[in-house]
Order: sequence, then C-alpha cells, then structure tokens
Amino acid sequence: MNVLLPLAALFPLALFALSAFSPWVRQRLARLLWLAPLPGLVAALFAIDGAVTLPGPLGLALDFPGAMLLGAAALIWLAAGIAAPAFWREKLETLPYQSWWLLTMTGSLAVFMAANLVTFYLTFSLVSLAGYGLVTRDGGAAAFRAGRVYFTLAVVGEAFLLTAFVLLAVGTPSGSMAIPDVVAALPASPSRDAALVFLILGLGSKMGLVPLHVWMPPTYSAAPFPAAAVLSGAAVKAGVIGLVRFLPFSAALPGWGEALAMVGFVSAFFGVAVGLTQRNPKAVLAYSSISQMGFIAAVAGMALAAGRLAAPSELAFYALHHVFAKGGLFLALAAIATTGPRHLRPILWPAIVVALGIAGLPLTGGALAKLAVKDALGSGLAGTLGSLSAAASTILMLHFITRARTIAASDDRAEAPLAIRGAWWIAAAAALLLPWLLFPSVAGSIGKVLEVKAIFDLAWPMVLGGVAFLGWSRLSRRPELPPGDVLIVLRPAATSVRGLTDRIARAEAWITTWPVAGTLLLLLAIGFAGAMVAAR
Amino acid sequence: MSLAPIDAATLYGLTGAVLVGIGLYGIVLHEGFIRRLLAFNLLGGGVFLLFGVIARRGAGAGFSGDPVPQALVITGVVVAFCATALAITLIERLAAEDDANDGDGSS
Amino acid sequence: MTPGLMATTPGGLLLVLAVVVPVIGILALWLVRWRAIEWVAIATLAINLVVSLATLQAVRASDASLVYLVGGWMPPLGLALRADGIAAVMMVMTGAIVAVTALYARGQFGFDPHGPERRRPMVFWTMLLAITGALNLIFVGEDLFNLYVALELLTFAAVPLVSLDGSRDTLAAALRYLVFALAGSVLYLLGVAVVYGAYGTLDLVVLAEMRGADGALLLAIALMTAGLIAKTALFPLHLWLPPAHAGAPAAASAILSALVVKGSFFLILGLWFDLLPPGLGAIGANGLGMLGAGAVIVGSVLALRQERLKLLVAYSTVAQIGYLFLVFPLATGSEAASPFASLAWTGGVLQLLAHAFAKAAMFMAAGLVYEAIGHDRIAGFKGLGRIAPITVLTMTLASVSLMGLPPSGGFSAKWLMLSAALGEGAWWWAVVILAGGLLAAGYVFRILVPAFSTPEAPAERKYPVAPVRECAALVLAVIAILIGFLPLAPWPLLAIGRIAQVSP
Amino acid sequence: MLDLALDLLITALVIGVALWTIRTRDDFAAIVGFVAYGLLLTLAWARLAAYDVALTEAAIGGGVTGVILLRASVRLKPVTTARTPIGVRVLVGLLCAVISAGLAAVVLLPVSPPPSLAADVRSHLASTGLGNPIAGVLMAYRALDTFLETVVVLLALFGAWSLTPDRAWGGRPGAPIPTASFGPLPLFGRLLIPIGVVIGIYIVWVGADAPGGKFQGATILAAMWILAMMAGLTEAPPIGRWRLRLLLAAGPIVFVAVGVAGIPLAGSFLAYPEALAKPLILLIEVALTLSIAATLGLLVAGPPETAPGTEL
Repeated sequence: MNVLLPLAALFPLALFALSAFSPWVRQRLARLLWLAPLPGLVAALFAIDGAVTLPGPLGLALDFPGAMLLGAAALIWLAAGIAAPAFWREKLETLPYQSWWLLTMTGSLAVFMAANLVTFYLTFSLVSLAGYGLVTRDGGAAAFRAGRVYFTLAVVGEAFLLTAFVLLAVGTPSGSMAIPDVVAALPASPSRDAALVFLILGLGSKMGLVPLHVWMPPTYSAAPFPAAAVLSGAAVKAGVIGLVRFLPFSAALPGWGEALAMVGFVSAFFGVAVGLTQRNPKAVLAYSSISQMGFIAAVAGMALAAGRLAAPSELAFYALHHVFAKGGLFLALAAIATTGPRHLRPILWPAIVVALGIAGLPLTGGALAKLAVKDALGSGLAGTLGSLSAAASTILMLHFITRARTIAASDDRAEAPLAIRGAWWIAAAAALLLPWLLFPSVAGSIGKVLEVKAIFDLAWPMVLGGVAFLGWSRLSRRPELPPGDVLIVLRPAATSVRGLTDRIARAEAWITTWPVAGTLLLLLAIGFAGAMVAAR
Repeated sequence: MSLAPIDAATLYGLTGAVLVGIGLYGIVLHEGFIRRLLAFNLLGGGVFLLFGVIARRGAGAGFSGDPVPQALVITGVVVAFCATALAITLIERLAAEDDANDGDGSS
Repeated sequence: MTPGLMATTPGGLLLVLAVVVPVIGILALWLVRWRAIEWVAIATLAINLVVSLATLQAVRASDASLVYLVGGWMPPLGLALRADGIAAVMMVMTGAIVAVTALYARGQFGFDPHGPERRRPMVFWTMLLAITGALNLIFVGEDLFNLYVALELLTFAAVPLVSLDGSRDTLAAALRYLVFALAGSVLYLLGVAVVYGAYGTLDLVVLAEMRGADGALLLAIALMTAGLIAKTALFPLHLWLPPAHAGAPAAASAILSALVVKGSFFLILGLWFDLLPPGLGAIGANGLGMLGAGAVIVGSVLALRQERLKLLVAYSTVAQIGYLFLVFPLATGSEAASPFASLAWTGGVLQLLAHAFAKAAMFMAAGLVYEAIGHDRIAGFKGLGRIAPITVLTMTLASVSLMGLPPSGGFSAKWLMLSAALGEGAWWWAVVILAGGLLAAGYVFRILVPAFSTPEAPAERKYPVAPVRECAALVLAVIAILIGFLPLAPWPLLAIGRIAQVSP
Repeated sequence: MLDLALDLLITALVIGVALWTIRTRDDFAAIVGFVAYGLLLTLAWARLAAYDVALTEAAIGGGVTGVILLRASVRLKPVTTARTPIGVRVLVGLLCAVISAGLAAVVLLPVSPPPSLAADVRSHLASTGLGNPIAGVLMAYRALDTFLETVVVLLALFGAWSLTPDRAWGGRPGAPIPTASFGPLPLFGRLLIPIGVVIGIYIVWVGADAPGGKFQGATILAAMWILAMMAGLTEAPPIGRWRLRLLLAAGPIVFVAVGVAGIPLAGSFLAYPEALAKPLILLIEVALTLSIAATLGLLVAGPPETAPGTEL
C-alpha cells in the first residue's frame, strides 16, 4: 500500500505535466480537477503507517494524525475541484490557473506525508508559493497587492522554517534528517531554543499567528471563492501539521509551551476582535481562521508544556474539523453569491450550523473538536481562556452570518449551479459528521460527547457569546478596519524599503564607475595584504 | 633577511616598484581607454622589471641571471602585446561605430 | 617532497589531452571546410567531455590526484599538471555545459553550410573551444605562471564573445571587460613575480611545502587575490559583468556566466586554501565573506529592479558569485580537522556547480524567449507559458535552483552553507544566505508570474525554435535539479588530493 | 661607480618618461612617450644583462606595440577630458604609493641566498642540445607555457578579426592602403627588406645558443612584411585564404605534433628524444617563427575593413 503515498503526492503533478504536453488533456483539465486529490483520499484511508523512501533526500511517511489531515485536505480539494469549474465557467479554459491549482494541491497533500526535513520544506514551500497563483487568479489591483503581501510573508516564513530545520539538523548528532529523529534530539540540542523560535515563526506565518497574520485577510478577500476554500481549508494546515510534527511532545517544556499558548490565545482573541470590524464576509472568515489557528497553537502550547503524547492526534482532529468548516463556508459563500433570496435557505441554514460549529455548537463536529482538545487545555486558566475564545468565536460567527446574507444575488430566482451547492453540502456534511466517526480513535468513548456536563461546558460560552453579539449589533457606531489591519501601518515601511533599494541602486551605479571601481581594486589589494599581515 | 645592497639590481627593482605605482594610477584615473591601455603597458613594464631584478639576483651556474624569470618575461611581454593589440582593435572599432553614428546624426 | 606527488601517475595523460584537444580543435576549425566547422567543434567538445569524465573516474578509482610532468621535467624546473577531486569535478562540469551549449548553438549566428563563411560562427566556435581548453588548464595547472597564461587565454577568448553581436553597446562592454580584466591580470602577475623572488618556484605543491608566514608571500597572495576578484566580478568590482553578460548572445552568456567567472574563482580557492599558511586567513577570509555578502544583497536588489530578462539574469550572477565567497569564512572557521571535509566546502562546490548549470540554462532560456517573442522585456512576458512551455519549464527549474528550493543543487548548497554557518554559531552569514534567498525568490517570481499568467489577447510565437535547442536548455536545468539528489553531506571526493592535506 | 651613475640616469629617465606619459593630456604625446619608454626599458634590460629580454622588449614591448598604438592614434580623435578632482587624485596616488612601497620593501629585503633555478637549468641544458639557457627554459622545461603562448597569439589575432564588420569578413586585413608604387618608400623597402629578412632569420637561428629567438626574429620578419605592404610591394592576403590560415596554424601544429610524438619517443608530452632534441626544437622554432611573423603582421594590419571580392 506504500505505493499510495507517492501516488497521492505525484498524481496532481502528473496531471499537470500531462496537461502541459497533451492538448487533449489540457482542454478537459478543468472538468478533471476533482480527480486529482482522489489518490490522496485513498492513501489516507488505506496507507496509514506506510513509509516510502524516494530518490535523493526525499521520503514520505504517513501516520494517523497525518492521515486525518491528508484525508480531510483531499476531500476539500475534491469538493472545491467540483465547484471551481462551475464557478469560473469559461474562464477556466486557461491553463495557468489550473497549473497553480494542481501545484498547490501537490504541496498541500504531500506536506502531511513528509517524512524528513527536506521533503517537509519542499512541500511546505510548494503549497505556499504556488498558492500565489490562486490568490491572484482573478487579477485586479487588489488581488496583486494581496498577492505581494502573501508572497512576501510566504518566503519570509520559509526562511524562518529553513533556519529552524538547519538548526534541527545541526542539533541531531546522528546526522539523520528523519523528522522523528530530529524531534527526538531536539530537547537535548544545544540550539533548542533558537530552533523552537524559528519553528514557531515559520509555522506561525503560515497559520497566521499575530503578528504574522497580515497576509491572510487581504488574501482571502481577494482570492476567488474556490481558491479561498482550499487555501483556508487545506493549505493553512501545512502550519498545523508542522506543529504536530516538530514540537517535542514527548518532553515537557513548560516555558516554551506556555509561551506558545500565550501567542496562540492572543491570536485567538485578536482575530475575533478585528474580525468584528470587517464587512466583507470573506475577511470575516479570514479573521476567524486567525482566531482558530491561534486556538490550535494555544492547545499545542499547553500540550507541549505538559508533555502530552496524545497531542498530535488531538490537534490533527481539531484541524480536520476546521478544514471542512472553513473550506466549506467559503464554498457556501460561493453558493450564496450566486443565489437569490428564494433559494437561499438550503444554503444558508447549513452554513449557520457549520459556522456555529466552529464555536462548538453541541452535537456538531465542532463540538467534538472542542471536546477532543479539552484535556490538553486543562481546567486552569488555559481552560477558561479556551471557553472564552469559544464565546468570542460565537460572536464572530454570528457576525459572519449577518454579513454573508448581504452578498446574496439580487435576482430573486437566481440559483447557484448544482456543482457549487453540492460541493458545499459535501463539505458541510463532512464537517458535521466525520468527527463522529473519528472521535473514538482520538479521544475515547463517544459517550463523553453526550454527557450533560460536556454539553453545558460547550453551551454556556455560546450563550454568553450570543448575548454579547446582541449587544454588539445594537451599537450604532461600530469600528471598521481594513483587511490586514496593521498592514496599513506597514505601507509606509514598504515605501521606505523602496527608497532603500533606490539608494542601493544609486550607490551601485556609483561603485561601477571606472575610477571608483579602480580605487576599490587598489584598496582591496592593500586591505588583503594588511589583513594577512595583521593575522600574522 | 637583510637589507639589499645598493646595486643595479636593487635600483631597477625600485624603479619597477615605482613604475607599478605610476601605471596603476594611470589605469584608475584616466578617462580614455587608449590611455588606460598605455598605463597598463607602463605597469607591465614595471612588473617585468621586477622579474628582471629577481633574475639578476639569481645569477649563478655561469649565467648572468636566472634564466627562468627571463623566460617568463619574454612570454609575458608577448602576452601583454596580444592584450594590447586586441584592446586597440576594440577601441578603434568602437570609435568607428561612434563616428558612423555621429555621421548619421542618429542615436 | 612527497615522491608520490611528483611523478606522472597512470592516467596523467588525460590532463594533457584536456588541454591539447581543444587547441587541436581550434586549429582544425580554421583549416577544415566551412560547412564542417560545427562538426569539428562538436566532435572536439565530445572528446573533451569523455576526457573529463575519464579524469573524474581515474581520480575516484585511485583515490589520489592525477599528475603529469610535462616533458618529464620535475617542478620547480618543469611544469606539472595535477587534477585532484575538485578539479576533476570542475572539468566534468565544464565539459558537460560546454557540450550542451554546443548543441544549443548549432546552426546559430547565421550559420549556413552552403553559403559563404561568416564571421560570427567562426568566432563563436573558436572561442568556445578556447574557453574549454583554458578552463581545463586552470583546473589542472599547478604553476602560477602557467595559470597566468591560462587566465589570459580565458580572457582573450571571452572578450570576443561579448562583442560577438558587433553593436556599439557590446563593443563598449567588451572593452570595459577586457581592460578591467587586464588590470586584474597584471596584479596577479605582480604577485607571481613576488612569489618567485621569495621562493624560486611557482609550483603550488612545492610552494605549499616551503611556505612560511613571510611578508612577501602575503603581499603576493593579496595582490593575486585582488586581481582575481576583479576577473571574477566579485562585488564591488563587478562593473564589467552586467553589460558584458547581458550583451553577449545567449549561448555565449551562458558560458561566460556559468563557467568563465568560475575560472578565476577556482584560483582564489587554491591560493587561500593551498598556499596561504593556515591561520593567516582568518581576517581576510571574513573580508572576502563580507564582499560576498555585499554581492548577494546588492546583486539581488539590482536584479529585482531590472526591466530586461538578460540584465536580471546577469545581476543574479553577481549575487550568486557572492555566495561562493561565503565559503572562505565558513570553511576557515570550521572546526573540522580539514576544511575540505567540511560542510562549507562541499556547500561552496555545490553552489558553484548548481549555479553553473542553472545559470547556463537560464541564459539559454532567455535567448529562446527572445527568439519566441522578439524581446526580453519582463513586462511583456504574459502568456509565455503558452507560447514556449518548455522554455518556461526550463526557467522554472533553473529558478528553483537559483532561489534554493528543494530538491535542487541550489538548495543543497544553501543547506550545507547554512549548516556550516549555524553550526559554527556564525549566524550573520546565515542571515546573508537567507536574505539572498528571499531576494532571489523575488526576482525569480518577477519573471515567472507573468510567464505563467494569461494574456488578454492570445500571444503568438514570433519565430519557430528547434526543439533540440529547447531541450538543451532544459537538460542543464534538470541537471541543476538532479544535483539536489546527491547526499546532503560532505563529499569525500572533494577532499581527494588537496595539497594542504598532504603537506605537513 | 660609473656603472651605477649610468643606471641611475636610466632609471631616472624611465620614471620621468613614465610620469610624463601618464601626466600629459595629449594622447598622441603619450604614445610617443610610451615608445620612448620602451626604448629606455630595453636599455634597462641590457644593463641587467638580460639580452634576450632586451631584444624582446625592443621588438615587441616597444616596437610592435608602438606601431599599433600609432596606428590607433592616427584614427582616434583626440579626446581631452576634465581632470578628476584633486581629492580623488591624491587618494589614488596614496594607494598606488602604498603598493609601490610594499613592492619596494620586497625588493629591499630579499631572501638570502636569492632563490634561483640557474643551477637546475644548467645541469639539464646539455640534454636539450641548446646553448642558450633561456631557449632551454622556453622550449624544454616550460615548453607548455610557450606552446600556450603561441595559442594566445593566435587567439589574439582571431579576437581582433572577430571585430571585423560582417560585410568585410573574408576580406584583406586592414584599411585599404593607398599604394605608393613610386617615391622613396618602395625604394627604401626594396633595399631594406632583404637585409631585414636575413637579420630576422639569423636571430632565430642563433637563438638556440645565443640571445635571440623566434619571437624576436619573427618580429623583424613581420616588420619587413609590414614595410613591404606599406610600400605597396605586396598585399595582405584575404583572411579567408586557406594557405594563410595554414601559415598561421603551422607553428602550433608542428609544436603539438612534436609534443605528441614525444609521448612514445621520449616518454612524455613535449619531451624530446635526446639525440633529436636540437633538430626538433629548431624545427618548432622555424615553424613558429613563420606563424608568429604572419600573426604579428596581421595584428598590426588590423581586421579587414572592406568587403572581399575587390581583390584577385
């Protein structure tokens, strides 16, 4: 079954290659996009615990947490692949868009199977960089502006991650690059602290942890719905799997764990607070993602602090729900945007349930996700903050629902194509039901879900959130912030960077004049002689 | 290691050192390529003179100088000539292009 | 004197062939009938590739350098040729790139076998062969003056390629290149004189045994280094490179950028790691590293600002040369018993290899782009992916290596150099490497994004391009990627026969 | 003492002329200065008892280089440019002075005893059959250098030819020369050329045992050729002509052939069987002389400037 792993990783790539050389495939590629993630789905079901060594430094391996995320990501890619051709119609004929789609998918699926540092870095980079093409798919100034921010943060994040990986490798005496080996060596590594800092920075920029979140809202606002669905649903989880894989949960690191938890909670509340100032429902969802990813980071931090061995599965399980919920809600928006009031109900109602599920609505998949990570958070301050963040999410999700209604098509009888609606329903069903199937393997008996205390623990934050939302919605003047909030502050910095490069270019022009270069040549000759004589 | 005697070799050696300085100055500061090239050749003369001094000091075995550095200079002079010839041809060709362009009054 | 080093070894004749075969090719080129010149050149380069591969194989098999005493004369009186592990690798790299370039350049420059003889094909093929021979000599030469002749040969062969086009701008670029390079050579020659005056020999192996920390040697190394970095176009002495490499025809630019600048770099490596007494290089090596850092930053920033693809690629060369010089501080600061076994050393060689293949591919692709759409303005690249898919694929693969994404030679080089830097705690070099990677990602994306995007109006190919030429460029890019599949660890091969290891 | 005074005078003149060459603002004057510099250097080499080098410097360093520079000076428009600011000049001057001082220190603090390969050269010279140690170095010990040098010369010519305008490819080298079939030049040429050729051949011939050699001899032969062309006695052959190319390549071809023959016959590339060493070396020298003379002459003539087809 091991062959499924490379197949899952390479099938989208093969489809891309085929389309580049075969006009026949190229013309039909748009309708075939949904096929591409199928091997990934199959691998997630049947190739758990498989491992394959690929040529050179590459290798794939799949464990249970990886399989959950792989399967979820494959499914959301599939759903979006169904919706995309219906959404874009004739615009789909152009090859470049589909190549970005397939390349992003390759990275997005393979990152969950990466067995060693190089493979992880490769797949992580691929999903990040190729995602640029999806963000800017529909052109327009805003899209390219967002694309620039996205790209900058992506490459900066990769640089952090590369630094972290090199530190991990340097700190591994055996010279192995396999992820389990480097993580096992991490707690005792002399460069442990630096490695963790860069790891969190690198993964955090992908997950949108504050303040590395600035790319997410403008990007999701600018990206077309299907693209936003896969980016927010699947691509972002490359950061989550990074936390799952690289944090040394076998060794309790209280200091680091609590620091990460703090960063996570800051994002969790910040995301909600700024999300409430947004009018574009896509931006609201983006801030919700920031908040949710912050929550995941907080859980990971508390698990690290306690040395919790079960954390990988729990985190993956929580993220699995988010894949469907967030990816699904973007698909729902795609459906809403093309549907008039008359046909809105079958789209909107599931959206309300799924949205509140993110906040932990009892008996939904989201509730199960919250329950699975409850033990990791514990009952102390972190547990309380966790409940409060659920309350905060409730507010944000209610805000989202009110905003989502506003983008419905004005034509009363308009109805989204079945492909889009179907894709949304698939995602919604997965978000609501799949966690039920997986819960026993992650967090034990399903009976826990039905206990009164569990339901109460989930319900009171929602009530609190609901009340707060009522109060909030009655405010006559609510603040508004542009997507990307502090990005506004950073714009002048971008201008000054441009000024700096202007200065560098002018200096270079001066240096490359003959007398200056000649003088430098003499200076260097003398300088080297001086340096060597000094060393003597 | 002691101070060299003041003899012909030393004298020419010092001359070589000075010529190197003069040549470098010319290469760096002259505007026109023909003058830079002249400076390059001046500089080359200085470098070869240093070889000559080394050869002179290495006199022995019945030879008035160490033949090896002398042979190197002969090779070096020819190579320097080749460089000069190539550069001059380039300079002339460039000047011809400029003339042609001036004649057109264009570009 | 180690006796084993100073006798001709089995297989030593290969080194003579590496130098003589291209020369014979040049002579034949001017004597055969016009219509046969391409075949003469390609046959010569094919033989050269075989010779270089055989050299590599012989070095690996014997686990020692190949040595040839020319005329049977022992240094210091005579001249020896010597190929150690790294030289053999360089020879294979050169042989491969030159051979592929020949395939790319076939039929170019207005070559018409049935027409009258034309200038540009004659010049191109002559100079291509001359560069091959000169580089081989630089890699296997062991006598500082012999190397000087090789360097001049290299320069004289490179300059006509710059001005092959014959336009005013390229003539000016060629002249600037030639005269600045001459200033560099004369500084090098000055160092040679000083060395001979102090030691009475110019043979690197003999010198390595005699060297001491005397002022003359240090002065000589300083002068030679300055001269050689002028020829390598290390920042801030890169004034001649962008116009020269951007102005030359694509096939020539590929050779100039990928190989020619590496010749003088290779000699600097020899000076600093074989000739300079250990321990004296610390400050200077950091100086070289700082220049390299400057090159990485300034070259990349300038590349980001270019409007034309070839200039962008040329400035990228300025930046990539900078990475090479980070080897000096990283390898001298290494704690390993021998710097040649260190991560930094292998990283540097990998960077050299990866850049050579990727950059050659990039320039060839730039030439193909020009042919496909009639210009190389990046702003007009929309829809290129449709018009010239193989070329865009080539650019993409080459870019992956240039920006250091895995799996590629560029990534392996970056990884090893970062490992060396962070392992030694020299985080500032790591910052440079990472910053260079970020900027490279930026300039690479400036090319690729429009190339992959959809044009408003369907773009059309202006001129047809022979598939074999597209494939030639692609092959080089693929090799740059494949280098990334070699083990991410120091290569024992590179340590074979290094002078500093065999001398006390 | 008198010797030292003479040396002092020569060095002072050399430096003075060099300074003047750099300082003057007139390009033509600078070229004249450079030719004078070449002559003075020849004297200096003679004073250093390096007669082979003196000959080379006179023939090539000063002579042919001077001719080429003069060729350029006739064609180039005089350019007078603004002087660089004094601060820059002082800075560059200081840097150059530092480098000069470093070299002077090397000159003033020699290693003792001075390293020399003279004894090595002497002990093996007999096996080459040569009497001139410099010829021994050039043709035997460092024959590879010399071989490559001939390639460099050839390549310089090809490089110069690469600057031919496309339409002129295959034409006769140089700008069309107005033939002066009457007047003093042809007469002068007819008288001088045979003498020059004899001297050139003589210099090559004695080069094996006394100062002289192929480059110096070839330069004189080339000079005679140039003279003949200027006098209208002969025309440079078109660069496309096969026999011309064979002439240019003959030297390197013979060199490489003898070198390769050395592998089976004498055990190494560029080794000579002892019995045949001198004749083989002379053979190479003769071939090289012809090739180098032709190459130098063509380098002086410059690349073709007119289209082929007007001749023959």
